[in-house]
Amino acid sequence: MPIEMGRLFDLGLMTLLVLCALAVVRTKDLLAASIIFSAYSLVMCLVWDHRGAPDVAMTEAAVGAGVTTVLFLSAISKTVRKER
Amino acid sequence: MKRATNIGQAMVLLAGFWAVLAGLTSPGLVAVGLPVAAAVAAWAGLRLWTDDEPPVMSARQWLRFAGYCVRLVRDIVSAAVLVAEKVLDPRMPIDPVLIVHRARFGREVSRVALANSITLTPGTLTVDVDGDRFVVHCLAEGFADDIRDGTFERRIRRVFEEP
Amino acid sequence: MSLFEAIRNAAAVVLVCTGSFFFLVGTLGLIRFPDFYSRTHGATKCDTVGAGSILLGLALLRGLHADVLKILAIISLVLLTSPTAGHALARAAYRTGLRPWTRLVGGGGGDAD
Amino acid sequence: MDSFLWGAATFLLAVASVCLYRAYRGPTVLDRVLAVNVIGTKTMVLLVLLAFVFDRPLYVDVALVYALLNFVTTVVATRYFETGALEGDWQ
Amino acid sequence: MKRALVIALLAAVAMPLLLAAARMPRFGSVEQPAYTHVARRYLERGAEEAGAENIVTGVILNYRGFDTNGEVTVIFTACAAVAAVLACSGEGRRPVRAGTPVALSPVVRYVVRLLAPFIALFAFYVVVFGEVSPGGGFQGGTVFGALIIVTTVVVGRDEAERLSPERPRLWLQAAGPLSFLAVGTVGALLTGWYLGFPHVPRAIAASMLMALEFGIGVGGAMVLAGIFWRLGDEA
Repeated sequence: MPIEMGRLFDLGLMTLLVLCALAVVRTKDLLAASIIFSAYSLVMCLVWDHRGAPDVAMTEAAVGAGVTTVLFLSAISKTVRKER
Repeated sequence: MKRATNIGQAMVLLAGFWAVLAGLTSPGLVAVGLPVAAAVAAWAGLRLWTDDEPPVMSARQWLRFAGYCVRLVRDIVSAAVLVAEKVLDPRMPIDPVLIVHRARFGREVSRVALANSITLTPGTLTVDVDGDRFVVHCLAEGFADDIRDGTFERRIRRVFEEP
Repeated sequence: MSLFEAIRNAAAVVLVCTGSFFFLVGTLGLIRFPDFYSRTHGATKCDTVGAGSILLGLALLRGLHADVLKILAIISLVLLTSPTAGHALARAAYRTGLRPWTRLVGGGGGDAD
Repeated sequence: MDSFLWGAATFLLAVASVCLYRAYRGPTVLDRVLAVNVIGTKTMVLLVLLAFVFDRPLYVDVALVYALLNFVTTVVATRYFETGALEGDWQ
Repeated sequence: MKRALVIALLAAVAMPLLLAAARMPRFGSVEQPAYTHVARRYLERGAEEAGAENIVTGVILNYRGFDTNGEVTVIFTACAAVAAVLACSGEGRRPVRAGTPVALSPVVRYVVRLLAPFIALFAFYVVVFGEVSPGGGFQGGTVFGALIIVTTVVVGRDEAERLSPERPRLWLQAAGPLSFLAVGTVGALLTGWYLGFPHVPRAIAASMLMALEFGIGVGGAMVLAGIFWRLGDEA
């Protein structure tokens, strides 16, 4: 029984990951896309953790949640926001 | 003198945090952590938690603070229940208003505590804090009563401002 | 399983279920409320209670163990940061001139798509 | 107990994907940040749940990283919006 | 026509790949090359050989030390590249919009100041405990970098400069490659090989790993702060 629920969780994780990726790609506004991208990296972190790679999960957490979004924002503030 | 107290309190808090992180089982790890905790505490005490800034409080104030936290937890739960009622009601019975409340405090920590308490209590959200002026967003007019009649203000004053 | 353990497990289950319920409510609020400010209401409160309750349930399940302290540290962190983040967001909206939705103005307010 | 915790975790995932809708649609950028913040809280709880299900207490560290950095990102991002350092009207 | 050509081309590329994938050992099967001897050796002897209880740390810094040496150099190069790009574009740059000066919320400021020391201590913990728990130099360094960034934005650049002092910053940004160079040289002096991990006793290997972790951590944090500051500098 535990294994079955684990499978279901895995399936949900993958679906959510794909949904996040689609949302990022379909968003034309770069600012919005970079914010949704941080949600993508949240899910990615869960995937790493679930697959038994907590080191990578922690890197993903620190880099994806903490730093890339901020760097993206500051890069966008230097350039144009809309994708052409 | 005041600086020494600042650094001392920071040291106690950070050493406690280190104990939580590293556990107390191995003396080697404690030995590694304590000097770094001391350095960070010096930074905190001298540069960040200065003047009336963060948690320089007397023992009695810490006690009252604990009591305040218990009461706050009760408020938070009732706040969440209230939001649940509003959300699950299909008619969505909300009538948001912005109100301005004035509260004069001597310390920064009281202002912050009031702002965060307002955010965590039923139907209210601190939108802006500017000096002694608090702009509060209420889901409906009635929720502002507790803030208007100064119940919170009194409680916070008792915790942080009275010696 | 002793009686104590049974009670503890039951309490943990109740706490986790309560937390999940509040997460659900917060999310529904995020979807259903008419404007940004009211969504922040839902998200801040329900998330704090949801996360706190689930983590408390897990801490209970673990019993007396060193990492319970870590979980308690996370709970207090959430209690401190969640309202602050909500306030920061609401303030950014307020300072940049996002108008709150009100019944008088009708659906107009700040929710222009 | 394990299968109950897996069930709770799956439920949280489902709820998080509903939040994603707000992050995708959200009329203002702040709505998106709020939604991602909410997803972040759920992720943090999920990380602790996973630590329990796998019975690896040290996994909790990952959740602690999240609890700290989620807040940091939100604060820095709102500061960017507040000061208008970003081009154009973001509403 | 064009579309048909594209589809044909894609199919032509996809077919061999799919056929190759079909011939691979099943996912998770014990016959996979990765599981036959390398992984077993890592798992069975990694803890005693590599000088770190956490096998991931052992693999990254010890068994694949050269690899990580390269990676660390890449990070430093990224910082140098950002500096170069931002320094070059002098004339054509649009002026940074000043923006209305909005005072910082006292609540946010207070809470960040309250949390900053805890984040600093936590970053140290992540670096030190890399050998027994998830974590290590990269992760701890990134947490510290995030701390520098939030300090810059909320408390002020002056305070952030304290975390990453002006004078040695240039050298600290290169701390990753430099620490590898230093440890590699020590290994060469002890054993005759660069890094020379297989030949040093466990206790020395452990302290070498710790030195590398700190080098990577400090270097990563400084690089992140450097990139952020360069991006944020007024044109």
